[in-house]
Order: sequence, then C-alpha cells, then structure tokens
Amino acid sequence: MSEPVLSVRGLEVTFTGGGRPVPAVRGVDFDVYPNEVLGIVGESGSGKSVTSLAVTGLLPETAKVQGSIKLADVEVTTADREVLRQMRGQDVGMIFQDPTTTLNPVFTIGRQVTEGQVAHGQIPAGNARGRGIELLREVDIPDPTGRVVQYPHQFSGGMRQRAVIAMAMAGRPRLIIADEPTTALDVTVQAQVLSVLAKRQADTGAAVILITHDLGVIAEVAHRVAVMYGGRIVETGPVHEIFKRPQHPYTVGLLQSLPRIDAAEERLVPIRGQPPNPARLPTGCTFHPRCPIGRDRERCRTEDPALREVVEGHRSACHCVEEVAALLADTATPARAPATVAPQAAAAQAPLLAVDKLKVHFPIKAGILRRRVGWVRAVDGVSLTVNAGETVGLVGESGCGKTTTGRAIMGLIKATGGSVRFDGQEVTRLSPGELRKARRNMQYIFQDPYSSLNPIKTVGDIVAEPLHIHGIYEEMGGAKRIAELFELVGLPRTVLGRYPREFSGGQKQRIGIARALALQPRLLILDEPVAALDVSIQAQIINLLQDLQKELGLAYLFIAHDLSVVRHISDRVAVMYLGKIIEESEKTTLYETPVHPYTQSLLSAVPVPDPDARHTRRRIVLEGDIPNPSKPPPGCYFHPRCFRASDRCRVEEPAFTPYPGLPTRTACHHAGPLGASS
Amino acid sequence: GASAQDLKGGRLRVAILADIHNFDPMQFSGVNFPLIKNLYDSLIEYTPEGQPIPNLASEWKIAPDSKSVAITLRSGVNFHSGNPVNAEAVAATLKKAADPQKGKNVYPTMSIVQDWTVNGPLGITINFKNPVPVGQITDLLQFLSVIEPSGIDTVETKHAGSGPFILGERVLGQRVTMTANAKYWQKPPIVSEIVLTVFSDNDAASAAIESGAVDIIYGGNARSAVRLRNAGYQLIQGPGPLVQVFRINATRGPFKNDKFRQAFNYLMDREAILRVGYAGVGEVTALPWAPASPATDKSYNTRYAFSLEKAQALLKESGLSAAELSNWKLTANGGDQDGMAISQIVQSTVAKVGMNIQLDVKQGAELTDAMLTGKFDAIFGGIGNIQKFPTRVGTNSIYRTTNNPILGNPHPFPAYVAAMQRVDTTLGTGEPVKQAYDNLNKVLVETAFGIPTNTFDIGLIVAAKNVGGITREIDNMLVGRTIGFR
Amino acid sequence: MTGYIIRRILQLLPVLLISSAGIWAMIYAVPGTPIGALVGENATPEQVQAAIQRVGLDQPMLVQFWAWLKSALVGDLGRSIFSRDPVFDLIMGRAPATLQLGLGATLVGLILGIPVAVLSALYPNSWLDRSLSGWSALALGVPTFWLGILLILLFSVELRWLPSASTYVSIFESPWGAIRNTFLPALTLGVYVSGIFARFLRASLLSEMKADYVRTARSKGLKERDVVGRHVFRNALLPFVTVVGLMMAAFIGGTVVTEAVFTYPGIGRLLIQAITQRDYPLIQGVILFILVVHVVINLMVDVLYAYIDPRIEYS
Amino acid sequence: MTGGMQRSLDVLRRLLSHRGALISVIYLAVVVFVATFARWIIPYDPVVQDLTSTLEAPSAKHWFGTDELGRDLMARAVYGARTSLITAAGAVVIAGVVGIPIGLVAGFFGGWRDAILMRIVDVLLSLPGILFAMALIAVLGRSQLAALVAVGITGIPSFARITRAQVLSLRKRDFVMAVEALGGSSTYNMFRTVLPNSWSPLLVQVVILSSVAILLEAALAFLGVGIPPPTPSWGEMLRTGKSFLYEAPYYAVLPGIVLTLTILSLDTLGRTLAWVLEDRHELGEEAEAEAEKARP
Ligand SMILES: Nc1ncnc2c1ncn2[C@@H]1O[C@H](COP(=O)(O)OP(=O)(O)OP(=O)(O)O)[C@@H](O)[C@H]1O
Ligand SMILES: Nc1ncnc2c1ncn2[C@@H]1O[C@H](COP(=O)(O)OP(=O)(O)OP(=O)(O)O)[C@@H](O)[C@H]1O
Ligand SMILES: [Mg+2]
Ligand SMILES: [Mg+2]
Repeated sequence: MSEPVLSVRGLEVTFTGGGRPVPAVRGVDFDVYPNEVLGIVGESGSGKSVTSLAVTGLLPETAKVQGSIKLADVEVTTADREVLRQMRGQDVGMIFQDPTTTLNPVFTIGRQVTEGQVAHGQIPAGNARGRGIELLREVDIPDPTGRVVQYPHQFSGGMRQRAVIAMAMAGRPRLIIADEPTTALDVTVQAQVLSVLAKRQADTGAAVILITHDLGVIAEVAHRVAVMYGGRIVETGPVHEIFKRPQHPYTVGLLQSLPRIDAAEERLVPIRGQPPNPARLPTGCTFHPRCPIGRDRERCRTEDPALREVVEGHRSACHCVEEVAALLADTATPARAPATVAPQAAAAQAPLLAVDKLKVHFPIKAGILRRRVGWVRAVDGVSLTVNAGETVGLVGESGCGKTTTGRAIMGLIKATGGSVRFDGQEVTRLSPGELRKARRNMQYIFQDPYSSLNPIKTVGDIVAEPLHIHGIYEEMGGAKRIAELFELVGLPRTVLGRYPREFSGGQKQRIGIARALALQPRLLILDEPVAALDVSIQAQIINLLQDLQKELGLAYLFIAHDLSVVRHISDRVAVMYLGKIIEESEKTTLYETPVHPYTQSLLSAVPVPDPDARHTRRRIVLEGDIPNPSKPPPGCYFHPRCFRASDRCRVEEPAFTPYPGLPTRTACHHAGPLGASS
Repeated sequence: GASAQDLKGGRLRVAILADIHNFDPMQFSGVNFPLIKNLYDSLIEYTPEGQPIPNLASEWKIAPDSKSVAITLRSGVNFHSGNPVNAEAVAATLKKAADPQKGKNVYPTMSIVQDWTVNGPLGITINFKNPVPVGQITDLLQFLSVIEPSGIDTVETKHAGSGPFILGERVLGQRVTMTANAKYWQKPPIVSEIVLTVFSDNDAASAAIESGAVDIIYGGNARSAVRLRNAGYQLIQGPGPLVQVFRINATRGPFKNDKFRQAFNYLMDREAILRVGYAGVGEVTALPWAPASPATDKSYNTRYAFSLEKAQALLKESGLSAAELSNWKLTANGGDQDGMAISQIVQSTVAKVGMNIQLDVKQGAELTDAMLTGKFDAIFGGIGNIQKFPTRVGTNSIYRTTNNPILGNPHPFPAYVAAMQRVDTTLGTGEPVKQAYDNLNKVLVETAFGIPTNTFDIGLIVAAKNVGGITREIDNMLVGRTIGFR
Repeated sequence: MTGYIIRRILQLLPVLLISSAGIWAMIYAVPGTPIGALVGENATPEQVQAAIQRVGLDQPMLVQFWAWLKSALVGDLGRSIFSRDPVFDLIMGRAPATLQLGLGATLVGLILGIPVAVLSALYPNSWLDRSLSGWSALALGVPTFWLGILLILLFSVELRWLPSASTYVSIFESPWGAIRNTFLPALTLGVYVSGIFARFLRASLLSEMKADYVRTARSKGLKERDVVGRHVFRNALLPFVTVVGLMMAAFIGGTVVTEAVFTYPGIGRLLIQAITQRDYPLIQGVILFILVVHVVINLMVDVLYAYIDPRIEYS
Repeated sequence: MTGGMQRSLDVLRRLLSHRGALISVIYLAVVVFVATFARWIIPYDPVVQDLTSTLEAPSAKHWFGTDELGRDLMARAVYGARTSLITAAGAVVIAGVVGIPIGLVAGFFGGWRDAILMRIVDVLLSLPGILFAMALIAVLGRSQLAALVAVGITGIPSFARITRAQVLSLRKRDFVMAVEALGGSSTYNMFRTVLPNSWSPLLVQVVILSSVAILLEAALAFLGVGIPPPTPSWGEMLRTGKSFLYEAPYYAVLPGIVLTLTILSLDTLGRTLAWVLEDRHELGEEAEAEAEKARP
C-alpha cells in the first residue's frame, strides 16, 4: 500500500474553560490512504467531529490537542497558522453537515466555490468565474453558467451540498473530510450527493474521511470503518469485516439495534443505558456500563482496553474479544422473537380514524400589507384510515406535509378541506370546547423531545397536566396513576420531582409518551418520535412503543421519514409526496412490491447496512428536488422527476385507486411493479 | 465715556435671546425691542429722565382744556420706501392703533382718544374723550411709531418704517440683519450694519460675548450680566425697568379676605428675592413705580418691609382657619428660572407662617392663558410702563380698572378705581397731583391685590469694552444709531 | 424596485392622514390655547376675541381640521399662529441644522462604535473586550444631558475652546464655524449612539463568528483577515444597517434633550417651542415631518438592504 | 414551587458571582436604603432654604454644596433618588400591567387581534418617548403621578413587544402545542404555560425599563416638565445646575454622578441577568450528569 495521506497517532483533545475539562477525544490512531474512504461512525458526542476538526486545525482555542497528526507532511499539532492555512484548501477540503448554513448567504456560489483557490494563488481572480462554472459542472449542477452567479438561497439543499463538494474539491486536495454530509438531506437527495461525492473522488483520487452515524451510508460507500465510542476508536477494520464479523460489543449493539429495510426482523435489540457524557466518562472500558459482556467484570470496570489487532487489518478495543462472536449468535435468536403481532383489526369494523381528502393550505403573505399572494398546499388531499390497535406508517420526504397532516388530524391546525372522522365523529367541525374533549382519545407525540416538555415544570407535573386540564386528576387515581404511568414507560417513580433538563433525549421521549398516555387515548399520532435519537436509544423507544401497543391496544399513526423504522413498526404504510398520499398498502407488499415509481425510487435510495448489497441493488437516482408546495407542477405532481412520466402525466392528475391484485392503493397512471414495463 | 465723534463704524453684532418674527412696532413686547427704535421713529421721545423731546413731531401743542394735542411733523422725512412721512401716515397709524385686532399693545393706551383731524400735510390734531394729564399725552405720542400707510396690513412680516436702519436678511430662528439707512433724516448710524443673532440661552450668549463672537448682549438675565460685569464688561441698565408683582386673584379662596391679602405686604422677603432672583440688579419696592415715576414713594419700602410677625398678626386678624390659609396654590412660570426661584422663596416663606402650599407650574401658552383669564390664585408677573404716567400700570391686566380679566366686573375695589380715576383727572402739577398719588399708593397697599417686590431690567445691555455710545432708552429698547466702536 | 419605492411612498399617505387626525385630536386634549401667547398677558377682551377669530379657534374642531387638511393636501401646511411664518419654512429653517447634527452624531457614533465592536468581537471575553464593553455601558449609561453639561464645563467653561451653546452654521458656508458649533452636541449624541452601535455590532459579529460559513471559509484556507473582514463583517452589517438607520431617523426627527442642552436650533426645539406656545399648525407640521423622516429613512434602509442582502427582493 | 425558589436562588448566586453585577447591586441597595431612610440619615431637609448661604461650594457642612436657594444639595440628591425610584417602580408596574397582557393576547391569538394591538403599539413606539411623555404631562399637568404615568406608558410598547416575541417563539416550541394537544384551553396555555416561561426576559426587561424610566424622568425634569419644584429630582437639579455652570460647577456635576451610577448599575444588572438567565442550560448539563448517577 502507498503512503497514508493522513496519519493520526495518539490524538487527544480536551476542552478546557468553563468548568471541568472535557476529554472529547482520548487517544485516537488511524491512517487514511489515497483513493480510500474511511468511514467513522459513532453515536452523538463520541468525538467524530472533534477528531475531524483537529485534523484541519480548526478547533477553537479552548481545545488542548496532544498527539500527532501528520497530514501531507505537515505536523498539524505544531504547525503555525500560516502553514495550516496553506494546508487547508490545498491538501485538505471539508464538507460539513448542514448545507443551509455552511454557505455564506451574501456571496455568490461562484465566488465561494473558487475563493479558496484564489486565496491560494492557484488561479487568478479573473479566471474565477470560468473556474466556478467548471466546478459546478463537475458536480452535475444543471446550467452552471447561470447558476454560478446565484446566491445560496437560490439553490436547493441538494444543490448546495453539491456546491460544497465542488468547493472542497476545488483545489484537488488529497484528503476530503465529510462530516455528516447527508444527514440533513432526504434519502433521494442523499443518494445524489453520495454519488457525486463518489464520482469526484474517483476523478481526483483523494482520500475521504466520511463521518456519519448512519451505518447504511457507511456500508454503501466506505472501504474501511472506524467505530468511535466515548472519544476513542473502539473498533476499526475493512467494511465487510465490520458488518459481518464485528469484534466489539458496541458494534454488535449498533448493528442489532438498527431496524432494517431489507429484512423483516421481529424485534430490535437496543443497547441498554445512555451514551456517556464526555465530561463524566465511566472508568475502565467506557462501554462497560452498557456492555452485555463486561458489565459486571472487574477488569472492564477498571482497565481501559487498548485497540488490538484481532484479524489482519481489523482491530478492536475489548478485553473480551473472543466472546463477541457468541454475543452476535445468541442474542440474535431469542431477542428476535416473534414481534408484536398486531391484533388483526377486523376489516368489517369501522376504522378508528378515517381521513378523507384532507387539505391544509397555508396562505403566503407578502408585502407591507401582508396580502395573501398564494397558498402553500402543505396537505393537498390525504386519505387514510387507521383501525383500532393498528400501526399505520406515514412516510415521505421533508416538507411533504406529514407533520401538517398529523396536526390537522388532531385539530391543532385548521383543515382547509376534507374530513377527519375519529370514532365516527367529524373532528374538523367541532367547536373548540368539543375538540378539547375529543382530544382525550387521540394524542400526539412530538418529534423533538427537547422542546416538547415545559422546562419549568417537574416531569411529574407535566405528566399530570392533562389530567388537571380535564379535571380528572383525582378520578383517574391521582399521584398513584402518575407513578404507574412512569413505570409503564420504564422510568422509576423517584424521578417525578425532577425537571425536564435533567433527562436525556430518550428519557424525555418516554415522559412525552407517559403524558400522552395519561388520558388513556386510543390513538397516538407519533410525529417522528425517534428521529432525534441515536440508534441505540431509538431502538429502546421503538420497543417501548411496541410493548405499549400490545399492552394497551393502542392504534398508532406513525409519521417518519426513515423507511426502515416505518417498515419495522407498521402494519400498513402510506407514502406521501407533496401533500398527497401516492401509495398505501400492507407493509410487506409495499416494501417488496411497490407499484408507484416514487415509492420505488425512494426504497431504492435507502442505503442498506450491508456492504454486500452495494453491488447487487438496483438504484434509481431521482433527478431534481421536491418541488415547492406553493407551486406544484400540473398533472401528476411527481411527473417532473418520474422515470415513467408520459404526456398524460403532465396534464392529468391520477386518482388514488386500488391497484389490482395487491392490497395496495396508488395514484399513478403507470403504476406497476419494477421491471414490469408501463 | 467717549464722545460720538471718536466712535468708529463697522458691523455691530448683538446677541438676543428670542427670535424676532414680528416687525410691527405696535407689537410692543420684549422680543421686538431690538427692532422698534431702529426700524421706526416715534412721534416724540423721552430722555432717560423722562423729559419729552421732539422726534418725528417737531412740535406738539396741548390744548388748554387738555382735550386735544396738535402735532406738527418734521418736514423732509421719508420712509425707507422713499414716501414722505406725513400727517396721513400718522392718521393711518392712529387708525391701526385704535383697532382691537391691529392695535396690539398700543390699543389700550388709545382708550383716551376720541378722534383725530388732519391739518395739511404735516399737521394732525388728536382729540381726547376727556381732559387728559400731560404725561398721558406725551406717553401716547412717545408710544406711536409711525408706519407707512401702504405697509400697515403687512407690517407684521414686512417692516414699513422710517428709522435709522433698514431691515436686511432674516434667517428664521437664527438672525436678523439691519443695515444703516444712509438717507436717515438725522445723523445716520455709526455702524453700517447690525446683526441680531438669536441665542436660546443666557450662557450661550455669555459665551459668545466672551469668545468675541458678539459685541453686545441685549436682554440677557441679571445673573449672567453681573458675572460679565465682574469680568470687565460694561453693564448698562436702562431707565425703564419692570416691577415684579406678586399678583393676587382677590376673588378666590382665602384671598377674598382683606387682612389675608394685606399680610402679603409683609410676607415678601424683597431683599432676598432681588438678590436670589435678580443678582441684586434692581431695587426693592413696595409700590409698582420705577424710580423715575412721579408716584414713587420710598417710605413704603420700610413701612412694608419683610416681617413675619406683622404678617402673622394680620393672618390672625383674618380669622381664617389653618386649612383655609393653605387653600391656594402659587402659580409659577416653569419657563423662567428666576421666577421659579422667587416663587420657591415665597412658598418657603409662607410655610413659616403656617401656609403649606403647592407650586402650580405652568409654562408658555398655558401660563399666559392663566394670567389672561385669572385662572390662578397668586402668581408673580412683571409690570411694565412703570416709568411713565402712573396710570399706565392700568394697562397691565391685574391693575386694570375696567374689564379686569382677573378681578372681574364690577371691580371689587371701588376705592382703587376711584384712586386711579383721581390720578387721571388731576391735571397739571403741584400738590393736588401729589395727593392723588399718595392716595393711590395708600389704596394699593390696602387693597393688596398686587404686591410689588422689586424692579428688574428687561433689555439689560452687556457690552464689550470697545463698544461705546449706548443710549439709555426710556423703554430699555435697543438704539443702534448711536452705538459705535472705540 | 422603483415600483416598490413608489408603493411605499403611497402607503405613507394614509399613515400621515391618520396621524394628523390623531395629532389634531391630541392638541385639543391639551389644555391652553395659543391665544394667550399670541396677544400677551395684558390684552383686552376685545383683543382676545379678535385674535380667536383671526386664528379661527371659534370654529368647530372638525371644521378647523378640514380647513387645515384641505390646504395640507395641496402642500400648504399653513402658517405658524405665533410667528405668522409658513410652517414649511420654519421646518425647513431648522431641518438643515438637525440634519447636520444628526449626520455628525451618527458619524461620531460610527467612528467610536465600530472599532470598539470589532476589537471586542475579535478578542471576546478578554480584558480588552471587558474594558471596551465597559466603555459602551458608560456611553449608554451617562445621560446625554449630563454628558453635555460636562463637555460644556470642560470645553467651554474651563478651556474656553468651544461655545457652550450652539448656533447653526452650515458646513458649506463655514466648515470651521460648523465644526465649532456642532462638535459638542454631535459628540454628546455620538458617544451615546456609539454605545448602541458598539453593543449591537459586537453582538452580531460574535453571533456571525459562530456561524457555520465561517468555519467553511476557514476550511478553505482563507486568511483570518478575510474571514472576518469579508465574510463575517458583511453579514453582521445587515442588522447593523437597520440600527444605524433607526438612530439616524431618531436624530433627524430632532433630539429634544441634546438640543436643549446646547440650545441647538433644531427640529426638536422647534417642536418643544411649538408645544409650549400651542402653535397648532406648527405642532402638526413638525410631527408630520418627523413621521415622514422616519418613514423615508426606513425606506432608504430597506432599499440599501436589498443591495447588500441578496436574499431580499422587492417587487 | 420549591424548585422555582431553588432556581431563583441559583440565578441570584450566579448573578452575584459577577463582579460588575455585585457592585451594581450593592450600589443600588445603598441608594434604595439611603432614599428610604433619608430622614434619619441626612441632617438637612431638602426643601428648607437658607437664603444667606446660597450656592456654596461643597464643604464639610454641605458635602455636595448648596443650591441657589441655599438648600443642601446632598439632601436634594438623596431625596431625588426617592423621586426617581418611585417613578421607576410605578412606571414599570404600569408598563408591565398593560404591556404584558397586550403582548400575550397579540402573540397568542395572532390575526386581527395581533394586527390591531401591534399597530397601536407601533404608533406608541414611532413617536419619540420623550415627546409622548411631554404631551401627556401637558394634558395631566405636572405632578409625580403624571410623570410616573407618562413614563409608564412609554414603557408599554417594549413590554408588549417582548412578551409577544416571547409568545411567538414559545408557540413554536412543542411543549406549548403539546398543552393544546392535551386539550388545554388558550387561556390556560397563555397564563399557565407561556407566561411562566417568559419570566426571564421579562425580568430583564423590568430592570432595563427601570433604568430607562429613571433616565426618562430625569430628562423630563431636565426639560422642565417633570415633577414640579421644590420636590427634589435629579433631572431638575441638573436643569437648574446647568444655569450655574460658571458660579457653581459642582451643582450640575454631583447629582449627575449619582444618576449616572444608578443607570449604569441597572444596565449592568440587566445585562448580567440576561446573560445568567440565558446561560441556564449550562446548569442543566451539570444536573443531567447528576441524574445520570442516580439512574437505576
Ligand atoms: N467547543 C467545544 N467546547 C467544549 N466541548 C466541546 C466543544 N466541541 C465539542 N465538544 C464536546 O466534545 C464531545 C464530542 O463532540 P463531537 O462534536 O466530536 O461529537 P460527534 O461525535 O461529532 O457528535 P454528533 O454526532 O452529535 O455530531 C461532545 O461531548 C461535545 O460536547
Ligand atoms: N404554518 C405554516 N405556514 C406556511 N407554511 C407551512 C406552515 N407549516 C408548514 N408549512 C409548509 O408546509 C409544507 C409541509 O410541512 P410539514 O411540516 O407538514 O412537512 P413534513 O413532511 O412534516 O416535513 P419534515 O420532514 O421536514 O418535518 C412545507 O413546505 C412547509 O414549509
Ligand atoms: Mg458531529
Ligand atoms: Mg415534520
């Protein structure tokens, strides 16, 4: 193998200033070689970003860096400012997570893309524009000549991220660090961006460090993987090895807690507990409190294991590497026991929730007079039913109207049209008072656990609040009932008097669920309840939800953009696009035999945490972005991006009708399974 | 001082303390004082001692029955426009003065006039309703600045006079320039130009004279003037001060009580008021006359000197309860720092004899409104024309004998009305006149609706050392004609 | 853009109409009439009556307002009751003075404020930052009228360098005279706004420094000078422009207190004088002038915004 | 409620750990104390004149000197503090009592209610506060109450706007919508959820407005429309003192120092308070770690 582009040895980063020092990175070694993608995975706070910033010398002054970082013959830890500056942009380029904020809003894309090269004297300022056009063309931005003088706000998210890639690659650096480059993007856009990144890497032969928490993305693009936990690399090896023969209990845990889109596993195996707080790391092996093997072992509790080679090129930091394989084998069988078999709702029985042609249009107001200049058709004809005790998944890309649908069903947003019948009662026509009563049977769980709890109330009061509001606190059992609810969601009653800020995200989500359950609802609308959580915690909550459903016979409307999670939890799934349901079916049918081209592309775009699938799966990369819901295209809303679009699609809106032979309803003129010609 | 011959001309820069926006000589209020004697000529003038001397009128003859005066105008005098100053112009001026809309400050003085007859181009006779004492007649003639007839309707905004200066540029709110009238019928002015610069406060004006930006401050306050005098500047006090009068609305509250009012004759700490409010520039006085006035009687100052005991005794005599004693407010002019100070002195003094009263601070229009309509219990206010014929004080609202806006109709003090009447009708000179004055003075302190405290100067002049030839004008107006540089 | 500006100006009309009705109503709520000030305290009843008629105060309020409005609509704001000068001329007589002072003060504020903000933001929480923040706190905490007094004490009473009270001298006529007369009030106001400017700019610089694009710019290998001077400053400038505009509008609308301290002949004093004298048309005119100035400056800020912030488009 | 108390104490502790804030609090405490107990502390009555010793320079007898009527300037400065403090307190109460509900209703219901209320507030805001206050005093006549009301009314917009902004930002937070989803009425939500969560910016506003009120009251007095003499007030002292700059420079200097220090202290306090309150999440992190340990 050739010389590594980057060689990191014994890297330690400690944040000082403001209370106790935070050891964010604690002894990290790795190399990256040309033409290689090194994937770094790990839960939030494990030190991924800090490591990457250390490599480029971009850490804030409060960070104390020790160890050695050799990047293209420069020792980063000791280099002076000017050397570092020269290095950045020439030897290393960076891609950050959120394309909406990484670009300066007041400069043109062209200027920002070429600025680095101009600053390094690689191109004269006069040629910048031409170079900008060239760079944008390289990342497949249509009409680069016109786009080069535009500003970031005129670019869509995917285009912006491609521009950022162009910018990072402009100086043809030998190393690219991409820190969660697609986390903020939808799957279809993620697929575009990843393919552009891969293409550009192939062109330039650069080494890439790809930081992500999405194992699917890693499996899809990485050659080698480093798994970080608590500021250290706990396992590193070739991508196939990591996924097939993980050598660290944490990696095993991550893989097992992940719902998969390509298989119908029954029950997830979460990692117990919470990720560590870097300011208060456990002693010994940082993973030991959560480890099924080392939890009670003296050695794991006291001695931090070194990263040792287990197989050629595959290293793990575990005292009990030998036992890991067994872990993989035996936890797999019993835990993946028959999942909650959803009580098959009698089809004859009337559905609990019936939404018909629901429309929510928001006025767009502009000017000083705040006149309405148009409508955002956030929800534009949604029909779906949820039966008692059933889980219906509602998926779709960002901005397609999922949240609005959920809130309109709850009556939190006024519907513009259509009907919502809950238990036979028309919700949209209720008076505010009646609506408040009706809500007792229908509850909502919010996406962001951090903001859904009133910060100045104790969690006990928060859970009791709905009972007080409806004046049934005593009737329902008072304090005893609250304590029961806490137990129901797996929290000890001792925490009742604490404030929300004292809880982690997962715990907060549990409290939110307890509050929703206080009124004994029959339907829960869950708006991305796990999207903000790390995979290990996500699995805990999903399991909790499944258990609660079994126990209490709840019906769920489960809103999510993560197709794997939806597949895991739902009985039926509805796919939304631009305010409409375009396909709805029983889960297995939908995932295995999708008939709408959008569903098909969406499913194909989801990265699968299986490196082997990389070459076998057929991927449909959708062109373009989701159109603006205030100016939907004529005819079928999907036609501009559709690979089956015909002239008819451009003018005629397809009806939402049952698809023959399958338990599916779809809205497409050319519906049909993949491969079947339309 | 230097004689006029030694004075050199140039540009005289005068600091004034209010903008001038009215060029009507009948609008005879302090703000116009820098202009009137420069843009206009009056029929006659007074020496600082009060002796009438000819001006536009070369001669005036009072009829033996004292019911008319025949005026002969100087010939060859022209207005700035070139038109001659003639009897027609005087008639037009008189017509304006007799019009309540246009007569302004001259209007009340015109109440003695019956009509007038023009005799030829330069002669005019003014007829009176009743026989009038000489002083009142000369006062009227002195008060009449002749306005060019064609300019009468626009005189507020466009000057129309015959004076030694011609109005030049006016920059709103900032300055007014007057240029010498080369064709002036008397000796033309020494300086070629007077620039009146508006300063909005005394310190500003003081700073300006100290920095050499102006040569004269006209109309500044006494305290600044004294400071400047101590710094070596000339301080010129004119013969026409005002008298500060504690005006009492005898129709309200405890002031209806005679003894209560009379107590205030003793409650004025005149020395302190003069010292604190006016830096000692002026004289204490218990009567509303200037030193030059024939009615002046200094003995009253000692007889009614500040005395809490005498006041206390009168208050006891009044029979008013403690609550009644304090049942009034002292209205004070918030826009006038000196007025505020002396009002506070009085407030503090009356507290010592058991009257706990509040100041009712008013300003601007609201204050004038209150004074004009008698919406006050007591208030300080300056009284003008005290250097002229004694009954001229009757043009000041509180001293008015008919239609008194404060004391109302009929006048609550017939003795006062009669005393004034007697002064007005006692013609000639000699003992009867003196007795009429004595009677008036006695009535004034007994009725006690106005308690004079001290004289004070408006139109105080502070001049740089190199300025000479300043005229002490009877009304303390600015006379630019005689001023020059040493 | 032109269409936008025209529309904004047209929208000003109803605002002015409503405001003038409001002011008129307010004027009548305030006790006192201009008559007293007009005729003087010694006027006779006939004279008072004559003056009331001349000014038209004997008319019903609505009639008076309507009369005023009719002439205002054709651009005639009437005449001052007191001085008989056209209201428009009186305002225009003061406007240059106020404009000169306002611009001077803004200039002083920027000269003092921007470096303070930039230095503070470059070294946040350092001793330099703390002392500079102390300075801005002081600048904001010292009442302008007291600062004015202190400056007069120092420069006029003690040193005798500058006049203690200002007259208006146009900078075009006599630059030196203008500076002598405008310096102290401009400094007084300027110190005050420099505090506002410094605080505001520091805060927005600091928050912009945390923005992701700054890290991006650094990761490209730009010089720190360019990162701060171009990327950060340009973004921080956007909200700053608004603040500068606001302050300028406030100044040009007349700064009552400072003008009082230095007896500066500006719009603020004109208004106070008009109010004291109950000079109705003048009050009306000056307040409308202040409103128009606010709106126009806001409009200018908005237009400027469109030039420096590409995200904003007016159509 | 004990939790709330705990938090308040916590905020106080953190506040006082800032040197500037500590000094400010001490200074303000001294001012409040002296103003309250002036009668027993200051040997002079602020309105009693001694016309024989006017405009005396500071001396052992009169620490701040005497004024043009021979009154003790220190007594006047101290009693002037009382005027300022009463005005500030009254004004803040008026502004809060009127402004907060306006902001709450406007922010919470939006629509026409918001449009109307905010238009009114904007109008109040577009006129310079001092002019508005002067007009109001012209109507009410000069008195302590008039000054207090006028200053209070000019403070209404800032309370209304801050409350409204707070409501708008809180409304976007899920926990407010959660209460709605749970069936809580708007009134419940407004007063039980939104308002209690807004106390920190409002508290900061109270402090800031106090300083603005003191400044405004002084400015009004300086312009000669404040509380009528002889009631001592700082602004009035500066106004009168200004005309004695040559004879008695200390006259206008000393009260100005007291006034400036008061405003400076309130400003420092307000800013530090805002900083401390904003900083609360740091506190949360520590607590979270504690909770971690207690986990079963
Ligand atoms: N500037 C800083 N000051 C103090 N602590 C910091 C700073 N930056 C990061 N940390 C801490 O270092 C730890 C590691 O942070 P890092 O951003 O590397 O995590 P990450 O693995 O990238 O997580 P995520 O997936 O959330 O991005 C975190 O606990 C964080 O709180
Ligand atoms: N209050 C509102 N006013 C105007 N437009 C709105 C409003 N709320 C949502 N929208 C718009 O409606 C569309 C649908 O929004 P919604 O939040 O329902 O999407 P979503 O599918 O939940 O997206 P995400 O995955 O990002 O949560 C978006 O274009 C959004 O910008
Ligand atoms: Mg990160
Ligand atoms: Mg959503």
